[in-house]
Amino acid sequence: MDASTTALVDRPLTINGVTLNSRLFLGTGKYRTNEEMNAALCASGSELITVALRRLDLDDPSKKTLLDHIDWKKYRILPNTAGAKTAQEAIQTARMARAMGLSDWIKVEVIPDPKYLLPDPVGTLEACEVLLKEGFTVLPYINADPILAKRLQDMGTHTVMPLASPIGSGQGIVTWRQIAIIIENATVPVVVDAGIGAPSDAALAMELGADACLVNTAVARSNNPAMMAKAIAMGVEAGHLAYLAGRMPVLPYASASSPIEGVVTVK
Amino acid sequence: MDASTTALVDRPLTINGVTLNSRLFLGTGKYRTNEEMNAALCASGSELITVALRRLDLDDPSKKTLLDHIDWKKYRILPNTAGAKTAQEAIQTARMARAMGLSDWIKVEVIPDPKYLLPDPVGTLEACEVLLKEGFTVLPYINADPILAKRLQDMGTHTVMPLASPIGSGQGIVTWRQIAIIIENATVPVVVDAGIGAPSDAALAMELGADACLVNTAVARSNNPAMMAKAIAMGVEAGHLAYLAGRMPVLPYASASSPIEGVVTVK
Amino acid sequence: MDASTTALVDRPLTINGVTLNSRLFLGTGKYRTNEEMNAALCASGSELITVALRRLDLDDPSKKTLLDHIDWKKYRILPNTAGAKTAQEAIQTARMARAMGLSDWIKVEVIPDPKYLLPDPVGTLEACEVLLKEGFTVLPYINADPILAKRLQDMGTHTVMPLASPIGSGQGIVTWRQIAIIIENATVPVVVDAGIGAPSDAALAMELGADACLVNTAVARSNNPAMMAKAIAMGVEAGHLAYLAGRMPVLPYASASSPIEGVVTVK
Amino acid sequence: MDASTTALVDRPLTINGVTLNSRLFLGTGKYRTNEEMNAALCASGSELITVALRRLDLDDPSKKTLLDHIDWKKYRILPNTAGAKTAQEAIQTARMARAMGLSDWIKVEVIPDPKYLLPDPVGTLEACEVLLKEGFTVLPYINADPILAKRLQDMGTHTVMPLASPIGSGQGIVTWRQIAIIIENATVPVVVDAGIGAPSDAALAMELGADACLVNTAVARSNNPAMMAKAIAMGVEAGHLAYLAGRMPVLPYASASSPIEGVVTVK
Amino acid sequence: MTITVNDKQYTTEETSIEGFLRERGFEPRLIVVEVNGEIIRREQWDTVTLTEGDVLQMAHMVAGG
Amino acid sequence: MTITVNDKQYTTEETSIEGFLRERGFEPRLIVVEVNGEIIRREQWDTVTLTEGDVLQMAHMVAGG
Amino acid sequence: MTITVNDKQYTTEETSIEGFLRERGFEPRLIVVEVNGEIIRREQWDTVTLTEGDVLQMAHMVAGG
Amino acid sequence: MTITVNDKQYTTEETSIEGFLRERGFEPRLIVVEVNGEIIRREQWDTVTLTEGDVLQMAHMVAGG
Repeated sequence: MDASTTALVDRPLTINGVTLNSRLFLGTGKYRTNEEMNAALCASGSELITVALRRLDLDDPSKKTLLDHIDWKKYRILPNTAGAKTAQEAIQTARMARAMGLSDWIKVEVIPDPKYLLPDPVGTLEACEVLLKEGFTVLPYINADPILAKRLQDMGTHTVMPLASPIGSGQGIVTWRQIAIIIENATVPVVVDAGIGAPSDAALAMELGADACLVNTAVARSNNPAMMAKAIAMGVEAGHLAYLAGRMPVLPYASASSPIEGVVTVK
Repeated sequence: MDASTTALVDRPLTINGVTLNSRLFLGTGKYRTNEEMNAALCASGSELITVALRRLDLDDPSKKTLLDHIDWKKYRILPNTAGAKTAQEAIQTARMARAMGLSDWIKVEVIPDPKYLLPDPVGTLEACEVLLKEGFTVLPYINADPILAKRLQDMGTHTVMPLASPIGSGQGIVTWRQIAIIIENATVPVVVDAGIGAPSDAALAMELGADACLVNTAVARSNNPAMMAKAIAMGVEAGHLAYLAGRMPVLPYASASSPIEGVVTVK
Repeated sequence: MDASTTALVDRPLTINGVTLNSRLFLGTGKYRTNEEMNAALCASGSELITVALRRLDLDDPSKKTLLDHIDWKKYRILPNTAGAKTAQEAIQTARMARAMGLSDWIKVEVIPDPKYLLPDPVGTLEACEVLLKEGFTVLPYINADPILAKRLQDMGTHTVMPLASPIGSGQGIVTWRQIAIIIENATVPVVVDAGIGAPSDAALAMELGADACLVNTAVARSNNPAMMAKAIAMGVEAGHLAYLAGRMPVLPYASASSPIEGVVTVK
Repeated sequence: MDASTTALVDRPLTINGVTLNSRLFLGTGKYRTNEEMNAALCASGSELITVALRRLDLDDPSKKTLLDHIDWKKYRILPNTAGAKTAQEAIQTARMARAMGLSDWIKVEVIPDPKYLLPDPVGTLEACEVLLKEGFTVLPYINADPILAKRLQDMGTHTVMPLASPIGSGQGIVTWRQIAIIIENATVPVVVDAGIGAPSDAALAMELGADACLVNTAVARSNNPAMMAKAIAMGVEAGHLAYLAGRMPVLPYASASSPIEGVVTVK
Repeated sequence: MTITVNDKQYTTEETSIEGFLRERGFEPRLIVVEVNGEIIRREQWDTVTLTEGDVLQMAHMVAGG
Repeated sequence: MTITVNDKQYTTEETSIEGFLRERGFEPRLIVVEVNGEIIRREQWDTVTLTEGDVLQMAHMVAGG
Repeated sequence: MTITVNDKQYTTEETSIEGFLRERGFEPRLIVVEVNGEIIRREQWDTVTLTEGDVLQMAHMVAGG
Repeated sequence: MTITVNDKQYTTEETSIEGFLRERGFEPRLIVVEVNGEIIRREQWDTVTLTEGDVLQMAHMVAGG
């Protein structure tokens, strides 16, 4: 604290050579309408949005692909492997997503557990190893395990994406101590994913030094998704600025804001 | 949650008939230099700033009044009664501050305890009662006690300003449950004062429905006060927007962001 | 920490000259049956139990007084003023309770708010002042406000009883930081009252240095009140022992439990 | 809550067929003297104690083996693999520990990181797989990762031992939400290991449904280790009893402990 | 004679507190009585004669926290 | 000719991927196709001739987080 | 003439508040003055004549939170 | 004869594990010994003859958590 009064210099967020101006990544799931989704995407200022791969319903051609609803030239597409319970399923989903020709980025999710949707560390490592060899840009979704994060970045993944709390729970940054350790040891961007419920959560993640946040449910399930998208984007930016500025230490006692001497007296 | 998907309508913050465009109030204490202070005031966008009253050092005319350093036509001045240990001292300090002719607003602080700087509920009530009768616009600094807050607003104070944690501690919104009750029952603006250490704290206070935040140490003691002022101002606005938009509920379990059906399969 | 390796010496809990061997006080409300209540009282080892004063239903003589169900020679009776919304009502309730001849101890509750059941600091001060003059042994139930606690003990109350969280909520020691300050400045026993939901809560209160805990709902609403009474009594004792023994400091980093040198190596 | 008012029936803690009467396991590291250590072991009532394997200093025969200081017929010995950075080192340490003939139980620690001492999930899995095949009773120390815990128990480990917070930090049950999920899905005993700093922490772990706690630093670094050992043992038992009894739910609002009707009135 | 007890009216011929309580089916113990705003300690019950229009409050101990 | 697509059987005379998709009412874009376990990139669709008993998987992008 | 200001004694021949302040080197603005326990508003300074033994308090605004 | 034990060299005429330990002042109990990478259980110590250049590791139990 005494040692330095110099704020950090901001460096743009770069993932595998691609610079992103917004540090908020947005999911496209769970919106009530496509109009609400598009309004939220626009209000968020996000440049990277996640999508999922699912089978066509060949008996109902009226169900359009999501990509007809959004301006996919405006956003970088990050397909995920949601639904994959094993490394093999995640690898196959990633390959199919890439074959569509839109993106070779992949959010790796290997999730055997349907209740808490927690990722499998071993399956995630296996999937990432294969996908890295096949040339994907790999963004793994992981439990907030610092050693696992280190193994992944050492293997070559292009980010690590530790969870803050269970997907869609809005519980906030439950794992903040572990995330702080991951950030301390990070050699690739750390994206806090899952569980962010409000701007204060996003700001806290960024104050810890995270490089970006990925949010979906908190926006989609707000009464006003566009307004909430804007709010969370501001929270992300506020937290990042605070990280750069350097926050005050937490003190056990009070410390007066007004001078202690020279107080006026009463007769 | 189910009942309504309509976001709240924003109403401007008004205290005793005065509308304030910024919901961040800033203290002027503890900056390393006047230049850093002014840069922070400017970056914050704040319209209301707090100052203290102290005796002149008649043997040193070089010590200028603070008001020569800041553009006091740009900001509304909120003198405080910091240093007062009793109601009588607070009343006298308020009267002297008003006699200067700049402001009849007063932040009432009655603080007998030098270590934790916690306010005295009885002395605060006494001082507010007198000052209201004398026509002051009264903003009392209080412990986060919902019944005390109710007594004060029923008496006619123009805000209540519950503390989040001890002054200058940066511990954050320690008293958030009590503050939420104060807000639920409030008939005057609720300003969360003391203990805010970072944008995430300010955002959380505003998400709870607070009307404004008062911050000093977190800005003044940052490595870069202007950057931190801006960050906290964004946190305040982000939290307020989120409050209006309506945040998602916190859930005990996960809730998938991607559809569960139609997952691709591997042979 | 380094300065001393001497544990504190235990002193018995004494309130207004009365020594109590158990540091757990138990409420008698909300049990499903009188049998469950008696089993819990017995299992708890408590020596002080709270009761309320209510009007007789003169049309139904079958409703016996609580005191017919419990062995009131075995326990010291602490009547409360629950239901009182003002100082005057609390004073009247206290006088009537004393007129019964069983006890001149009184738990002062002045609670205007039915939703969160938070006590009124001003009404509590007023009631305590009168009751102290009338010779009661006064145990006030208060918000965890250190300055209010100091005013009360300076006035002569025989304990202070700050709330941990709202009555019957089981939220635990929400106000622990404030309670720690109250304990630091205490000249009378500090009894943590309201909100304790489990042994871990009771233990935490005692580890902070509280002198006793008052519990009701957590026991009465357990599936097995007697077992829970025993569990919480153990938690109280465990926390008190730990306070005396002196707990380790909380460290930001890990500290190995096994020696770092001399590790065996693999060829 | 409504469904059942029946407390759970206690089942003794059994690990690989061995029943343990105490649910507290104690480490032997970091005591100031052997006398303090023995007093603490005795006061704790523990039946299982951990030790480490280290090279002899052949130039100093005065350094006796730990086992000469403690009554190793009284306690079951649980050697750990502390110091091992890889699976191979852990396996070798386990084999050497077993060759001493005292115990074929092993606490598997694979810890590449010296600052936070967090375990490596992959190395731990590898070491456990080999040691299970070689007939060890395997108790792995792991991050609080529910999927990893499931993989280990499915592989056949005899417990899982998730960490509460970093080793020796005394931060308490930081990972409680993850531990609760591990317990929910457990088919083997769950032992909460590392980070417990006080009886309240131990009680909380047990209230969540943990089967046992392993503690070292909190006891060894207390001013009075024997008293603290007793306190934590009581906390473990209190928490376990409360788990069996069934704790009350946490409520957002207050719930009066005294009847609302029949309050006496003042003229 | 009609008296008011706990906000309800009762017609009785009993002029003693104890007599009235017994009439209503109560044991005269562990009960506190207020007559016209004045608390009457147990040992002084015999000194009180209930009269037409008296307003009483009668209370006892119940379970509470 | 009968082929299996996404675990359901379809009878069709279309032997091209694009033809089959059009027959079912779909624009042949932003869709990924797997034929007998092999992913067929868009630019290679024309090289594939569907035959009796082929097993296909067809997927597209949907909303997800 | 000796007066007491902020608990210290000063000898001065100035009998006006403004004169005394200027003598000490201060601009007579943004300062609040109490004379013998009574606050004197800026516009009333000229009405006050300082005399031997007066007790004054003089204050200004400083940085505070 | 020179052997390496725990990375240090020792010159000894003792060819048994137990003899070497006693020579160094240790009771031959509660100690585990590895000779040239192979763990030797206590009951097999007598079957081992130490020879020039052997590399040993000797360990015991210490306090740990």
